[in-house]
Amino acid sequence: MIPERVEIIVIGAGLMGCSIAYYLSKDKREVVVFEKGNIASGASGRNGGQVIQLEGRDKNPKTIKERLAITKENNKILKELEKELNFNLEYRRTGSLDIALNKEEWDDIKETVKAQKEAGDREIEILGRKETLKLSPLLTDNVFGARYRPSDGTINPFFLTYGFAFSAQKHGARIFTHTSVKNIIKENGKVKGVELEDGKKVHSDIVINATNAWSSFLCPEIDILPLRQVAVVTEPVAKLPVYPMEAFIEGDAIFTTTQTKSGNLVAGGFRTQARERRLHYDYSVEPVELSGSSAIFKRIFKGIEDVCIIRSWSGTMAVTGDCLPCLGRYPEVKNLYIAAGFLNGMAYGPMIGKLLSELIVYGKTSIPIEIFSPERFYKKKINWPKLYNYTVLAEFFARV
Amino acid sequence: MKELKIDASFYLNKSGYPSEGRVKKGPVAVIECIEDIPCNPCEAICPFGAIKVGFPITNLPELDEERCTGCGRCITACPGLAIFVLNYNFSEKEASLSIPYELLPFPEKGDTGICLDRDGKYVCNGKVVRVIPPEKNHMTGVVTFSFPKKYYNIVRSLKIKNGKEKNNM
Amino acid sequence: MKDYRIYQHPILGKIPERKKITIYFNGKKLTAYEGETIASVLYANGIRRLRKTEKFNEPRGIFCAIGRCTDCVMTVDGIPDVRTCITPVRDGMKVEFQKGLGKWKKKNW
Amino acid sequence: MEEKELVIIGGGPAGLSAAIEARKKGVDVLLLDENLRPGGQLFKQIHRFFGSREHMAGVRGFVIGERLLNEVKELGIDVWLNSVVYGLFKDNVIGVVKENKNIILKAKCIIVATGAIENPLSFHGWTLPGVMGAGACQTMININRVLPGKKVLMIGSGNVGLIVSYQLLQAGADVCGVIEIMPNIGGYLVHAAKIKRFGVPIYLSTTILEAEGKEEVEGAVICPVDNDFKPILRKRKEIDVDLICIAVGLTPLNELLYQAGCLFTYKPYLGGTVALHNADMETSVNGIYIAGDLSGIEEASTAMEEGKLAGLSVAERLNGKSYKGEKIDVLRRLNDFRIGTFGEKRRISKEEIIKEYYERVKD
Repeated sequence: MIPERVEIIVIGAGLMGCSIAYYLSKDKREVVVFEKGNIASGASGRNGGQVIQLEGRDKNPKTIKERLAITKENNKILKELEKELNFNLEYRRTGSLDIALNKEEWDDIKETVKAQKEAGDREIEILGRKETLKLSPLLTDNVFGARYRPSDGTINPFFLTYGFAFSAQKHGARIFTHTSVKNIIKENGKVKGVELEDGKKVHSDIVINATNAWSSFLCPEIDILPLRQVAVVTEPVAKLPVYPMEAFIEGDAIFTTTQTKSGNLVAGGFRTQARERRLHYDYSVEPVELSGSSAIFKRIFKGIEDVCIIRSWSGTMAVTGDCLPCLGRYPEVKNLYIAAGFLNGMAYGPMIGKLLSELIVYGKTSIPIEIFSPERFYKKKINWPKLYNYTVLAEFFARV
Repeated sequence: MKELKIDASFYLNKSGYPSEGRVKKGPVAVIECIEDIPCNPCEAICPFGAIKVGFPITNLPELDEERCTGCGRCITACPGLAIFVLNYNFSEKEASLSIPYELLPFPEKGDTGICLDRDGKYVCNGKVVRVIPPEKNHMTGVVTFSFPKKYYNIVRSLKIKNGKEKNNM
Repeated sequence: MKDYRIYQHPILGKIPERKKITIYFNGKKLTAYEGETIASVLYANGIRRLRKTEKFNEPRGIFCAIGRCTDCVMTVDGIPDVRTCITPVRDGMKVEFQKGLGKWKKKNW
Repeated sequence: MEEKELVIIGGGPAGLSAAIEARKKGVDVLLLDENLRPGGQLFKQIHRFFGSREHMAGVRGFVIGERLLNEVKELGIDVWLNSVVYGLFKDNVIGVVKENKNIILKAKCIIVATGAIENPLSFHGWTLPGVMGAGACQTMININRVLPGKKVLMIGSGNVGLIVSYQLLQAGADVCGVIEIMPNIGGYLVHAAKIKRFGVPIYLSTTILEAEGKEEVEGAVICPVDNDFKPILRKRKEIDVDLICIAVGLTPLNELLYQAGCLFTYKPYLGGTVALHNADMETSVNGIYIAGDLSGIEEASTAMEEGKLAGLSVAERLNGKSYKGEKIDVLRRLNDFRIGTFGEKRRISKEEIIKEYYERVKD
């Protein structure tokens, strides 16, 4: 039964929502999660499961340092999480590659690694062609080289999200799926609770908006952009060390995840050009996206021409104006929090849950999260073109 | 174990079953079709118009026992293999039954075997007296075999015992 | 060797004349006829276990026979996950067991 | 992207009939089938069909199959074999893999006639080699001409279970018994009588507990059930079989319709989840039609009639003409099969679907 009043309401049962619910309920808080679909039915259940601590080509020393501080801690949590949640997560620390398939990409990677080393990142390495191919023989021979981070890896996104959901429930949290929130009730600058789709009101003094690509429907003052991508899975190939990797192809980012435990290759991130905003929520895959993904697959791996694609799906991630997450207190509304826009959710999920519960329970976080403050987007008109296209995104990637 | 039991009572006074009197007169068709299934090839094939289904085609077939001569054309036309021809007066002590037959080895005149009832249980011994090869009617043969007269309402099948072992294994 | 082919059928008549060919099953020679499916040739020779499952190593064979359930997949001429219940045999074809989903093995990896 | 007028997916009784009917009305038809030979279930149905002369009653399934293939050839219909449709995308776009080549088609109208798949039944040991669908066994004996086992247990006494048991006798197997969990058989009594008089026992209120064997089926344990379908374990009985056929119903193959965004409803008498469709056999997605077992599990005879109906409906739409007279004939022949104790329930379900279509689908 849906309660009348509860201490804390979390909207959205994705990785962030469930992780926040877990840490809050572990800290003896009364938490209820409302989810319009199923657990992990958004981006959390539609990504490739790669754990890349510093995805993208971040060359800004400040953001490098602050992001790494969080993702390093997240990586430590992941190591112990299977025991703590008593739940198989299929977590493997395989390391990750960001490969260059042409000269420009290779220069960009070398430049990024240089900036990241200078910003204090001691783990990052640069590998030439021979070393990259030794690590991952399935890669195409005309790879220039790659950035390598040994402590990255892959995880099963469903298990991670469900692991948090079940453990949160064990600590007393309640999760109501297929229960959609219509709007967040605010009175004179304070959050009062939420109104559900059927008009029922649930009162609470603390509300967390963890709906990612749907954030702006409930918090219109911040424009979180939906980002629909297509993923494809092949039948299993021989067990080879094939690392989770990123490859930027002519400004079109494609993140290729290595083999699942049973040997299938997962490739995600293919995007057709501009799309109207509402089409980002349409999960039907188009044939051109299938042939596009397979074409890129063949450029990244060699000798897989006759390996069949057995499944494809699409999912909606979220991206902010500057491609960094939007996390923390929601401006001008007391006790309303937001967590959205993680381009690599697996590298943040557990730590974001911890940090946000610290912020709510103790008023401050063990690691600074000001860099992700929602303030930076509040009521700012982000001059996205109506049909938002990828060159703008590529620019953002470059600026970060 | 509870088994499906089928016996004469299912069919005796139904529209496709000839009366006692007609049976004693000479060869006659016996139609054991008692469910409203959409089907009427028996009506169409009978050269004497002795079988009536009418509309809708789920009506049970009615045997006009006076018109029926026992010619047997309907035996191979029935998709349900539910029509036989009974000749109560095959001989002084024996009756004969013509059944549709679609199994191998296909019996030959003179073969002997055991007669089974509608439940496949042994009733008596029997002898093949006439056969129409399957090729004649789209691979449904007709086997006529004789057996003691008193079983005329029970015997519905024949299992060849001494036939040449021609099975295909 | 047992032969489960139906050479004589009361309705379908004699088994159609077809060219005799040879296939290799885990290296063992088997006679087959053009037009037969791989699984039918194996079943005709009394071989019904076509693969083992990945996790529990359970024996699996034909289940749907129309190429839908993929329980009959084997590795044929090096290509894994071939649905043997609908794939016709070719002379000299090599058919092997596989455990769970077959693995692609390529020279240049 | 190749443009087509009408693409028919699935060359079984429904797909073939639809192609013939539409082609006769001048429609440019492309028929796709994933097998090396179209015909679907027709070529394994060696029994004579029911119905009346108009339904080709008394003719064996594979003979009807040959006739339809000849008609398709004579009408010069374009048929792509060994062609798998992997996707039915928005705006009637179809993804086909034909002999390992990926082809994208766009069609004004699509008739999906992909038929059905047999329901599985899970009991201990049901994954052993030697346990298979009754239809699968029918394919093995009548098309592949191979006996998958000698001593057979048939689970399910619907028409499929009874007819395949008879066809196993014809193929030279020994049918040790048919078991049915209900207190009475599901199929026609004539089909039960056909096998009973050759000594095949039909056990009612009986279920299967287990298939025995390490590498393949070597036996089975069957057991009577009480009124609540609970096995009465002390009465269980072991039987010596090496083949177990499962004949517990069929389910429409809805994947493509689901992908295309069609609306569905649930009708137990028609096989469960069925796509909403109107009297013209059009689904809730404009331009996508269905026919045959996909639109509700019935028989090959009704599949052929529904194929004609769909073909005529598409021809009406593309030619801008009315073929009302012929469609009424088809509906009359269809109705012949949907009356009586067996057909009535299906007819009511069909009418409910059409009513629900007009309630939920606003054009």
